[in-house]
This record gives sequence, C-alpha cells and structure tokens, in this order.
Amino acid sequence: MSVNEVTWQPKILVFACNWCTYAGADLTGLSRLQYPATVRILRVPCSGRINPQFVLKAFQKGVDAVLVAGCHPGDCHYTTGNYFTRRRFLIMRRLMEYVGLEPERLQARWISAAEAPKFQQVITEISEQIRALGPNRKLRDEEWKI
Amino acid sequence: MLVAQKAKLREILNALSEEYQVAVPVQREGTSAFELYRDGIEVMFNGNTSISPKGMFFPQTEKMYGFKTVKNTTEFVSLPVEQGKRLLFGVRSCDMKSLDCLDQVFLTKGYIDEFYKQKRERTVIVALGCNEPGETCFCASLGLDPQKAAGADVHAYDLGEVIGFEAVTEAGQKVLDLLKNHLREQQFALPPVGEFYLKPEVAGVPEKLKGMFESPLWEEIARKCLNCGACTYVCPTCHCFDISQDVRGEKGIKYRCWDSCMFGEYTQMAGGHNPRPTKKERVRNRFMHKLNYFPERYNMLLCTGCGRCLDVCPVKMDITSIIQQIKEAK
Amino acid sequence: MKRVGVFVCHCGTNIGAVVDCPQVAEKAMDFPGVVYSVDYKYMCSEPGQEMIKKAVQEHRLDRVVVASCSPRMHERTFQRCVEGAGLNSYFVEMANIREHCSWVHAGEPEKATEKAMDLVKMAVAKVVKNKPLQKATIPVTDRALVIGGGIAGIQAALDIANAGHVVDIVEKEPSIGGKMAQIDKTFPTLDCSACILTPKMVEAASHPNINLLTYSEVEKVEGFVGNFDVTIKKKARSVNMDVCTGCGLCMEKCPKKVDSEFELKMSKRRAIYTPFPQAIPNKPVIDRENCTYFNTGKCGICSKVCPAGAVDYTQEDEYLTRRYGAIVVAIGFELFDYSVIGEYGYGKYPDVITGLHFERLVNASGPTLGKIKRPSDHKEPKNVVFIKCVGSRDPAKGKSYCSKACCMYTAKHATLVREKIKDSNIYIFYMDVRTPGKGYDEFYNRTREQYGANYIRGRVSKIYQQGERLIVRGEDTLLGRPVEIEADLVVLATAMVAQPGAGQLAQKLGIGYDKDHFYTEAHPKLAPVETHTQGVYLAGACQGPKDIPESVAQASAAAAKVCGLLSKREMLTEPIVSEVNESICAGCGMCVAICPYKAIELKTISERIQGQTVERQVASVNGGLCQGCGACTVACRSAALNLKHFTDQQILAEVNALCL
Amino acid sequence: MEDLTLVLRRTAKEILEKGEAQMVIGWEKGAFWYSSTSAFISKPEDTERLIWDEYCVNNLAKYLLDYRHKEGKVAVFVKGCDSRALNVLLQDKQLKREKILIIGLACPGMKDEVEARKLGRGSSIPLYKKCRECRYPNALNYDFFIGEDKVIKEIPAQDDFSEVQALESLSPDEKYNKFVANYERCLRCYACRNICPACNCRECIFDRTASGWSSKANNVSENMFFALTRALHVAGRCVGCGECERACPVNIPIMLLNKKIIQDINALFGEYEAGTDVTAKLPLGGFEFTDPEEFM
Amino acid sequence: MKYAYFPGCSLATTGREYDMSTKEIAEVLGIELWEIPDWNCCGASSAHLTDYRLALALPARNMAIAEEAGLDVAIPCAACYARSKAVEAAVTSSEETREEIEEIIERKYSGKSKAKALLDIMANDVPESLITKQVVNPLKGIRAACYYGCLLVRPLNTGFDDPEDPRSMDKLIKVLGGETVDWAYKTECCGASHPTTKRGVGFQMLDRILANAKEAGANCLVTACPLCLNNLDMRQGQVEKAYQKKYGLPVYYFTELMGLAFGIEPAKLGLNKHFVDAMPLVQEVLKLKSGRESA
Repeated sequence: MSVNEVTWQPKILVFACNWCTYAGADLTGLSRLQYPATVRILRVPCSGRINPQFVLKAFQKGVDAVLVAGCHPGDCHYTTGNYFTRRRFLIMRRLMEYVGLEPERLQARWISAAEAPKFQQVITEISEQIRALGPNRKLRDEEWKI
Repeated sequence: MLVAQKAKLREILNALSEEYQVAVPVQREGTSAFELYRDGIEVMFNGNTSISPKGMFFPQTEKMYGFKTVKNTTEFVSLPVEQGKRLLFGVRSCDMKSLDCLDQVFLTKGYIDEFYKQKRERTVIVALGCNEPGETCFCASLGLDPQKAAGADVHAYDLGEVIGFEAVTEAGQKVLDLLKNHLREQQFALPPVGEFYLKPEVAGVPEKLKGMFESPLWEEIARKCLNCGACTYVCPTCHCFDISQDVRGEKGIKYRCWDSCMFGEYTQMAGGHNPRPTKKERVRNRFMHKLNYFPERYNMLLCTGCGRCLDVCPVKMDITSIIQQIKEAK
Repeated sequence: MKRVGVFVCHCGTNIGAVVDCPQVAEKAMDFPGVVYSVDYKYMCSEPGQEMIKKAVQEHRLDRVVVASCSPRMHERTFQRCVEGAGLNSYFVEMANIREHCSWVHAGEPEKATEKAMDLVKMAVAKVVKNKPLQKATIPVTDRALVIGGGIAGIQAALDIANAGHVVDIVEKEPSIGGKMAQIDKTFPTLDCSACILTPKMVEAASHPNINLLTYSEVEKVEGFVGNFDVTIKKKARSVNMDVCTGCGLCMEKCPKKVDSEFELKMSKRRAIYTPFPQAIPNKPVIDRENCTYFNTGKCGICSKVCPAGAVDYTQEDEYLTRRYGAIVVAIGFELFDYSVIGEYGYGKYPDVITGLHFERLVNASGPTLGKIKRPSDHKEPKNVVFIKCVGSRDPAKGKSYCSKACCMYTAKHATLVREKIKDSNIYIFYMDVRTPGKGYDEFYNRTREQYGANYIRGRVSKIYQQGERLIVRGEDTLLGRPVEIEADLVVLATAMVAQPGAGQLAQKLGIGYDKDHFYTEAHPKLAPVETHTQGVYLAGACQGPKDIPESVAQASAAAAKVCGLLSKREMLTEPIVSEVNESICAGCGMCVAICPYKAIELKTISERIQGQTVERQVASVNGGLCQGCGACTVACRSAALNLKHFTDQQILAEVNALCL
Repeated sequence: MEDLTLVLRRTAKEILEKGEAQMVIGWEKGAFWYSSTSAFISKPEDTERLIWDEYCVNNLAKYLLDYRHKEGKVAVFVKGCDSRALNVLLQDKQLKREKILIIGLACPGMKDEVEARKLGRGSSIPLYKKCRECRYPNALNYDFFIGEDKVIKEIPAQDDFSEVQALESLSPDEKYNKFVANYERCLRCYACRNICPACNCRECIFDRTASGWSSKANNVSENMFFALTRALHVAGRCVGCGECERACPVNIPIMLLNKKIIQDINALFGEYEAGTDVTAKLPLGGFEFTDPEEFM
Repeated sequence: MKYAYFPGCSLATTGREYDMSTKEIAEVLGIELWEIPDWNCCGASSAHLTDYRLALALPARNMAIAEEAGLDVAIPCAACYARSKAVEAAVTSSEETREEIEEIIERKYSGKSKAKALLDIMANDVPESLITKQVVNPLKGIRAACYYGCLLVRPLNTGFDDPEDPRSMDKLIKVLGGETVDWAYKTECCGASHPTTKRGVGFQMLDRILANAKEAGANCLVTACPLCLNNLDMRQGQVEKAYQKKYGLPVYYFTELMGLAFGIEPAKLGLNKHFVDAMPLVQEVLKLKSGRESA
C-alpha cells in the first residue's frame, strides 16, 4: 500500500483478545460510544497469542499503528496468557523504539470487557497521536506495488 | 598511454556521468561495494570490493513481471525496465573474468536470459589493474593477468599519482574520446605485480574430481562448514537463483532472487525429499560445480581467484587449501 | 481456488442506516475468492439463514463470510447454519460491522462503509485459509477420585456416590475424618462435631459406591479429563484389613507409647493404633518408625495377642493404578506454625497453645476428658487470653489473608471456657471481628454480652513467663493505652495455611496454586470449584480458608460438576487447540513451560534421518487438556506450533488484507 | 599459550586413545597467521594439528549439533563464551550432556583478526571488543579444565551498554536512519544465524518461505524483519559471544540489537546472564506477577 | 579487616569507656578502625523529628566519606547505627532519594558502603576462632542478661539479628566463657530520655528491666548502646531508691567484657568509670582465673 498524503487516514490495527478487549469493544458499540473510524480489530483468543512478529509484519505491510490489547493482569481467561504478553511486549516496545519507531505507534493496553469508555478513550487518543505523527513509513515494504 | 592525475578522477567521473550512469567501488562501514557515482564520492583504490559487481548484472532480487487477477482471469502486467547506458569503473581482473562465466550461463548454449542481457549490453566496463595482490587473492594461479582484465572495454592502471587508460574495444574508445580534454598522452611502464601469498595448483583438478564424487574427503572438508550463504553471496560467479512471488490481494509480482546451494532448502523438493540432506552433499556440490561440472560444460573454472569466499567465511573454509587437498587425495 | 460467499446484514437499521450495505456487498466481489455476495435485512432470521443455505448450494460456495454483528453474538448461529448447508461449521467467519462499526461511527457513514469493506476483506482473507475442524469425542470413565477424607472429601464422595457413580477416597491418615474429627463443638449452634461427622463417616464407609483408601497417597497423575490414570500408594499398614476385626486388643497390649498426633502430643497412643476411637476404618496400623518390633526385631506382642492373626509385619507398600473420569481435590488445610513469631515466645511457653489444642482440651474424649486444664501444670486456668489473627492478615510474619473461621471459633472457645469455668476471665485481642454468616454475629454478641468475654481491639506485642503466669502485653487501641494481662492460658487463633504437600500435589495434577499454595479456581466468580485442568475440581479449605458449612457447600458443588461430567459416556472437545509440526519441532520445551494447562509434554519419537534411525524429542499437545489460548505458539521460534483456526497464516492473511 | 597447546594436544590424544570420545573438536591453524579455525580430530596422530592461540575465537559449541545423533561421545574445547553457548544448547535440550566431554579453558581474550590483517605481523593487535568486556573468560561447565589459573584477567563488574545507550539517546528518525543504513547491506546469507548457538531451531522460519513469515526477497524491510525477529528469538538466550557480528560478511553491528535486549531484560526482569546457569528459567519462558506494568 | 569507624557523639562523652574498650579490642583482634575524618552527628532522634531529609542527610555525609574510602562503617552506638542503616536503606531503595540526598550533602553516596553495628562485626564477621584464641581470662562467674535495647535489631528485615529474640550478644559472651540468662526484656525500651524528663515513666521502665534481669538470675547486664548503659547504670541507684529495692547489677558494654576476657587492664577499658561498681565482678573473674591457674 502506498501512502497518499492527501487522502491519508490513520490505519490502526488492534489485536484484541476474545474475552476482554474484543468484548469491551462490543460493549462500546452496545453503549453507542463513538470513536474515530481509524481502527480495525483483529480477534485472537488471548493476548498471549499475539506474536510480536505479527506486529512487525503489520508495519511492513503498511499500518500506521498497532495496539495490543488484552485482559488486565489476573483476569486472563487462560489464567496467565497476558503475563507472557506483558513480558514480550515490554521487550518488543523498547526494541521498536530503539530502531526508530515512534513509541506512539506500538502501544499495549489492558482493556476489560466492561471498560467500554476506556476502549473509546484509548482509540480516540491513539488516533489523535497518529494523526499528529502522520503516516508511518518506517519498516515499510513498498517495493511490490504495481 | 593516456593518463590523468589521480586527483582529476572526480572531474573524469563527473564528465562520464553526463553520458553514463556510473558505478564505482566505495568503502562504507567497514565493507565495500559498487555504488552509483555521485559527485564527490570517494572511489576506493586499495584492493577489491567485499561485494562483487555481479549484482549490477544479476541483482540479488529482480522483479520479472507483475500479474493481476480480475474475476477469475489473470492478466500479466509488464514492469518498467531501467534503460540507458551504464559505466562500471574499477572492475578488477577477477571480477571481469566472472562476467565471462556469467555470460556463459546466461547468454550461451541456446538460452538467453533477457534480464541479464539487457544489463550487460548497456554497460561499458573500465577495468582497473591490480599491482599488489591482496592476501586472499590467487587469480594468477588460475591464469589471469591481474593488471589486464580480459573482456573489459577500457583498461585502467594505477600508476601511483596518475591513472593510465587504454581502450580495448570500440565502446571503450568512445569512453576515452569523451574524456579527450581530461587525458594526455605519456609513456608509462606498468609496475611489476607483487608476490601472491596463495598459490593453489589447479592443473589436473577438474579431471581428478571426476572420480571423486564418493571420496571421504568431502565429509572431512564439510565438517567446518556452517551452511550459511556468505561465500555464495560474495562470490562473483555464483549465479543460482530462486523464483518466487509476492501476492497482495488480487495483485502480485514474480521475482527472482539469489539462492545458495549451501542452504538446506536449495534442493528441497515439493514432496519434502532433499537429495542433499547434509552439509557434506552441499559442500561437495559447491566445489564440484566450481571445479568440475562447470569446466566440463563451459571449459572454464567457476572460480576467478578473487579470494572473497575465504575472506568472509566465518569458519575459514579455504578453497585454495581444498584444491590442494583434492590434489593430494589418493 | 476457494469459493467464498459474502452475506452483508443490515440488521434492520442498526447497520443499514450507517453502512452502505449494498455497496459493501458489491465491493466484496472484488476480493480474491469471492464468487457470490449479497446484502439482506436480517441475516440471522429464518429467511436470512435459508438464503445462505440456498446460496451455498446454488453457487457451490465452500466458505462463507457473514458481515453483521459480533461473533460473540451470532457465531454459533451461523456455524449451525452453514453446517445445515453441508459445510464444516468452521468454514464461516464473521465481520463485525455492527458493534465495531455502524454503532460506533454513526456520524461518519462513508468512513464506516469503508471500514466495513476492510473488515469483510479481512474476514474473506481468513476464511479461505480456514480448515475443516471436527469436535472430537473422548470417552469418559465412570469413576471419580476424591483426594482427602475430611468433611469436604466425605461430602463430595457421598454426593457423587448417591448419584450412582463409583468413588474412591484417598486419605493419607489411617482414618478419614480430617480436622473436623478433632473439633469439639461447631459454631454457631454448638452441636457436637463428632455427633454430626461420625454418621457421615460411617455412611461413606458403608456406601456400596464408595471405596476408602486410607493410609494412602496419590503418587502420580497422568492423562486428562475423563481419563486420568492415577497411581495410588497404599502404605503398608502391617495389619491385614480383611482379617482384622477391630477388636482393639493389640492396642491395649502394645507396650510402646508414642505422642498422639490426633491429640496434638497432649496424650499418648500406642505404636499400633487407630488415631481416635471412632476412626474409620476402625482397624489399626503399625507406626513402623516407633514400633519396637520394627526397630529391634523383638517384641511382636501385637501379633501374638491378635485373635484373628491379622498382624502382618511383612506387608509392603502397594501401588495401584486406576482410571478416573474426574478428580475432586479436598486435602484441607494445616495450621500456621506460630513458633516463628517471637512476640509469642517462639513456641517455648507450654501454656501458649493453638485453638486446635484447645478443641482437644475441651473435648470430652480428649486428653483431659473435657476438663480445661493447662498443659504445663494441669491446673484449671482462670485468666484466659485469646489472640486472633496469629499469622493471618500479617504479611510481615505470616499470611496476608484473613483465615475467616477464627473470629467465630474464638468466640466459641470463649463461651466454652465461661461455661466450664464459671469464675474465669476471658480477654480476646482482635484486629476486627468478622462475622458474616447465618447466626454468626448473634453468636458473637452473645459471647460478649451474655458470657462477658472482654474484647480488646489491639495486638499483643509480647508474651513472657513470669513465675507461673504468662504476662501478655498489648495495646488497647480503642482506649489508646497499653494493657498487660496476667494470664494462665493463652490461646492463639493461628491462621489456616495450605497443606505442606499442596504444591507437589498441584504439580502432579497440573492445577494452579497461589503464592500461599492454596489451589486456584478457574474463575473466582463464575467457576469457583473448577480448576484450569478440566476434570479436576476443588472442595474445601485447600482452595482457601473456609469454615465447615462453606466446605460442605463447595464439596456438593464439586460433586455436581463431577456428576455432570460422569453422566455422559463421552464428551466433546473443542477443536481449536494447538498442534505440533513434528518435523520442525526441535524439542526445546519452551512451550511446555509456558502452557498453563500442562497440555504439552515432550515425547520421544524415532525417525529415519539419512538412513539411520534416531530418537529425538518433540512437543506433543494433549487435545483434551489444551484450551486454545495460543501462548505456546508465540514461544515457538520455529513456528512448529500453530493454533488451529487462529494459525499464523490466518492471522497474517488478515493483516495483509487490511493493508491492501 | 604455547605450553597450553601441548597440554591440549596431549589431552586430546589421551581422550582418543582411551576411547573416551569418538572425536575431539578443537582449533587448528588456518591459511594466515591471524586465522585459526575449527578442527575435527578423530585419530590420535592427528592431534598434532591442534593449537591454542589468541586467534581461536571460533565458538565450537554449535558444531556439537552435527553429532548429536551419532554414536558415542564428542569432546569439545570451550572458552568462557563457548561454555555459555554450550549451556544454552543444553538448556534448549538440543544436546545430551552425557554425550559430550567438555574440556574447559581459561581464555586470555582473543585478538581481532581484522585488525591483525590491517596492522600486520609483529605489531600489537588489540583484543576483540567483546573480549575486552568479557566477564566470563573461564569455562563454566566442563568435565575437566586445562590450565592452572582460572581467572586470568581483570573482569568488568558489568556488561558495557554504552553503545546501546548512545543509540537510545538519538531521535526516532536518527535511530531509524542508522538502522536502515546497517540493514540495507544485509545479504541475508544467514551466517549470523548459522554460527549463533542460540539459533538452534531444527528449521528456521526464514528457511521456510511456506510458513508465510518471510520472503526470500532481499530488501531493507525484509532484512529488518529478519534482524528484529532474530533478535527477539535469541532474547534471553544470547550469550554475547559476538560470533554473529564476526561472521557477518558486510560488517553489520548485530550485537547492538542483542545487547539492547540483554540490557532491557536485566532492567525489567532482573539481572540475567544467559548460559551461566543451565538450570535457570529463561526470561521469556516465564513471568512474574510483579513484572513492571506500563500497559495500563 | 579494616572498617571506617564512626564513634558518634556519645562515645566522645558519656560513653567514653565504650570508645576506649572498642579501640583496645580492635587492636588485639587486628581490626583496623579508620575514624571517619570530620564526622558529624548522626542526627539521632532530633533530626528525624525535625525533617526527613535532614535525618537522612546527616548520616549520609558520614557514610559518603566512608564510601569514598571504599570501607564499610563500624558503628558502636545503637542509635547511630539505626540512623546510618536507615540512610543506607533509603538510598538503595530509591534512586530519587539518593539523588536528593547527594545533592544536599554534595557528595556521592550509593549505599555501597554498609553501616555495620559493632556487635554485628564482633559476633558475625570476626571468626569465632580468632576471638577464642585471644581469650586469656574466660568470663567465669559472669551471668549476663544481654540487653540489646530497642534500636539495634529493628526494624524487621534490616537488622543482623532476630528482632524479637536476638542472640548474637549471648553467643559472643558464651564464646568468651561467660553464661547468659534467658529473659524477657532483651529488646524493651530503656526509657531513653524519660528518666530525665518524666521520671515516673522512665524509672518504671528501668525498674522492670532490672527486675526481670534479676529474676532471671543475672548478675550483670551487658549492652551495646551508650544511652541504655547510661540509664541502667547511672539511674540504677535512683530507681532502687524510688522503689525501695536493691539490684546492684553492674552494666557493661560488651566490648568491655571482650577486653576483660582478652586480658586488657580494666582501667584501659574504662571499667572503673561506672556508677554501679563494675569492679567486684571483674575481680571475681580474675580471681577465679588465678584460682584455676594456681590449682
């Protein structure tokens, strides 16, 4: 995907665990809480399923930001999945920042099934941050357009 | 001989740039390679580049064509091809020889590789003679003249303060004509070529290898090998490639990219069988190809004595010592 | 090439009023693999579902995408729908264009429509990579194991047995009964503990569906829900249970006296013994460590006096392996060892005792025959000090949690002292009085008002011996001044802690435990008796401090779960589990450490490598245990592990589709 | 070190003569005075080829993988860093301890061969940077040890992360430009991976284009994906032997990524030195409830 | 063994004999004590009543000087030790506090130099064999109530001994050949300044300590705190008068008893400087010894 400055809208990919954040996003809808149409949610069973490599691939292919979201520590449907997520992404976020990615572009949050306002607020916040930063070109694999 | 002060090289390259897209050897971050010339770039004169100029003709990744699927039919999309004349300055004798090898592969025996041919045909080569061989060099043992690179369009010589030029081909003559205002005629004798440290005796090796497919030597030689692709990727003659595609939704691009016979999946078949399952078979293939199969088919070694492989090998696999071992094997 | 059909739902106006559904349907035709696309008012309605089924047949669709509401709402509906159309139920994906789109972008119809297209594109990209998955069935063995023969274990076993299933109870002591057997009276009714426990013990022993394996321990647990293979070690009793009549002559004649564990070393038992008179089974065991015969080879009196010839010195530990469908863990608790607390004298004062000691001292069949006498000089105490929260609510020296039952049993002890020693004075040091429970607060108030116990809000900072008495120094925080009491007896309400072997047993069972080694329930609210290992349930205080009514209630709850499981011959397992590509797996074992369900283990496989047979280790996923979280897949560097239905390739396809 | 060469030969010879191992992996002299390379000796008389000098930088631990399914034992010489590498292979269950005979060495630090070639014979050759910073010059896990004194150098109290920190202090764009400059020239020859003891997968995802993770195409984006993925894969298992960097034919400072992760693991999850303890739990194979929380 | 030595104000005044005896035994044991140059008051209780930072900064300065010299600090006085340990804990547990304190004292203090109670050094760091070797007068006849006071082993988790039932001094006295009694007031408060300002309260506290020691069968008290000794020794007569009792319990610094056991002249240890005559028991020890020798 190439970047067109004029029509550009942030494209934010959210990896959401099925039990907390995805359900939280559902509740946001049920509560009719509005947020920018910049996010696309990808459902995984548990935040522990989110491979940091997915995030790299997403940046390569052209997203502007990634949000990794799951249950709060202690609330994981699978008991411990999110603790692994936490360790992995503590390292991952620092590594990405180290190679020059703006920290706003890779974020991780705990959002429970009940936290619709939080989901709304987080998405709104990230959208604004990314809008301010502009399109991401880092890591991007743009060679393959026809 | 036509000569110019070395200090004037910048002017010369700038002048050439008006006519050609020029590439020169450049040192960067502890490594070196051919780069497109930009005004002011410092040309590397000491020794050869770590990465050979092979990629100028046979890039590591080369797009071949695009395709598009629309409602269950596939259309081909041709991709833009770079045009215009190019000039390579500073190619050494060994790398010149490697182009000879690649020409054999890509342009002879009834098969013409259009991608290679297009690049080869639009490129003029100014070779640069070597006076002092590098520690890992052994081109002389393979019969090359380090100072006069066969096949080049222009021979350039490093004569200390000055550079000497001699046109070899018509295309070369055109280059020198272009530089008329920058060159003057002066007599110069070429300095003597320095001593080579490595002197493998290659005579008889291709023939001897014919009977050595099952030799226990291969197992021994291969023990060190890590099966990385460093040697094949820096080798100016290695030319294996893999064809692959990148598909994005309904569109995609077919491309080819370098492959290495050192990699496990190189000969992996679709069903999972691998005729070269271990490094013994892979190492054997690499040296058999260079020293036996290729000479049999094209009547020349697939090695030019550039010494890059023994320079980069993390475990110091050494083709000259392997040649020696083959010679000594019973 | 897959043939995908896309069905875009308007959900009345819920979606349709914001998202341009016909346009989404039209756009979907451009996505690779889509051969049919349509929009409709209510996809989940009968006609909507019929429409899908018809389209599958007419257009030979092999994959379906429904763009509608959240899959959490209707995934099952559409899975059944495509199943009805002859497709595998996992060949449908949903694009959530309601909760995640129309409802949250109501003011931006264009952007919402664009987003809906993206979501459909992602779903299409995923669905073409969906593989058919089948729910597998595993057989269920109709037999349950209850570990622990205290009140919780007994109750669970009785409930399961009464429902018609065979139950084995494994108890490490020679008798069932547990802690409750040591207790004198129960609060708040003050009925005799033995009077309500003993009938249950007898019932368990005589129940045709219950087998008691006393003096036995769980050695090894293998397998998974429905099929646990449990190895049980039956320790050598040295008494032939089949022959012994329980006459008790051997115990009378045995010359070797040993401190009684049951009486907390406050009286003696013999080397051949039953722990207490009402023990079940009421047949003795020989304590080989202390038996003269086993130590010196001489004596043998018990054998000589036994009329039935039941004494057998040659008995050996016996191991038996049985298959169970379900396991109830009810191993109870232990009491906090207060000898680590310096303020209370590190356990060196004989008249500082625990509540359980007190239970025995006040019990009619206890060492003092129910007369409260203090251990040091067997005098009747006049001033009795009770200290609550010894080791509880004390993160510095003990446990951070509240042990829950102590407030009530201390009140009970106070009333018992006052009833038995009329001129006694009771002082109770407390942090808070916590009495939630039926009749509990009333009981506490009676203790204060009717029985005149002095409740002092504050901690004790020091106990020391002064002459015959103990000086208890503390603080009355309500009056804001130090208090000092000359006590004859100090009773500590020590914390309930996990059994010392709880951790090891948890590891054998593959269940979780918290920092205090109490077992972790699968969900604190909604799955309080389940564990993360399917088929293993919790009852009683091994899950956390509990009093008797709570333990019994949880035991019955666990039993209900077991009955639910055992009532079926076989059970269905979720097909969304991890799988291993053995040819890639290097057997590093990273996944084994990460799996919260112990569903992965390393197994040895042999294979031909270059004409030679070699053995190597690879990970192996037990589909019965795996719950499909996928944490292992990320830990697997070579991607030998993949989670079905959420494979790397499927997720990457979604990512790629989004970025087109 | 001259004397130790003799001890080393004698040891190897004894091992082979007594049949304690089928093969001894050590070092022999390469084509140049500044190159020493791996040697695989299975005959007692060939032990004369073995040497021990300040160019024996090649980490031999990973070669053991080639012989893990072979009959009998393999003996291997290990320096401090090799020993940590070997421990990682053991931790990863890739080797059976009982099939290896480990001969520990005390390493005085290895000389930089690139510098050696540049400076020429007879001049004073600096040590490799990783050797100057080395905290474990002595083998940690061995069956027997060659050499008298174990600690033979002043050992720094801490790893040196100054280069990492210098990079961290740059702006995002500066950092990214450096990253691009480094990986633009990556050939994806996988020498770094193939020499790395922590890269011990049976089949690397980068060798399986079918896995969907990587394409064979060489461009800076894919190269960066390779670099970051490899850094994440060896996270918590990189022993800092620096062989990746030495193996790189285009001189990419690969350890800058690895050291960054080592630094962060230390700071976030407590000090951890890979390969110093075979029984240690891998940092990314577990977690603590008390791990830093910044995802709120 | 070498330590920085922080004597503190008391050892220069009311606790002279503590300082004297400490230096004497250190010499015998070959422990080098490097007195912190230009040391300042630890702040005692007044500083931390005044300002949290002041209370940390004062001892931090002493600790910083020792850290520059690369030494751990030997501290005889229990209060000085408690304050110095507090700053060590503060700077090691919070980077922020460390920076703040360093800014105030204009020196670096990372907490690398540890505050060590002299008792800890003698009981735990000095090898028992080294002490036994020096004993020429075994403390036969001494039945000591080892009195640790309130500061030496508190708070929990920072100290070197059990805060409820410390035993290090008991161990040391036994190594020296004496006996110790098990008693309940080891860590009770001596009353601190109450005996001066609120006699009723202070004397009662002292009385209970003395009574419990006596009841447990002790014939002397041993302490590691100059204030405790001051109260128990100087006020003992007043307490006896107030409660119409007779205790007659000499109070020693543990260092004095070490010196005595090592055969150092009592006057050099300051044993002649006590209010409750400390010499009779000393004489008894020496007599028992010469008795043994002549026999």
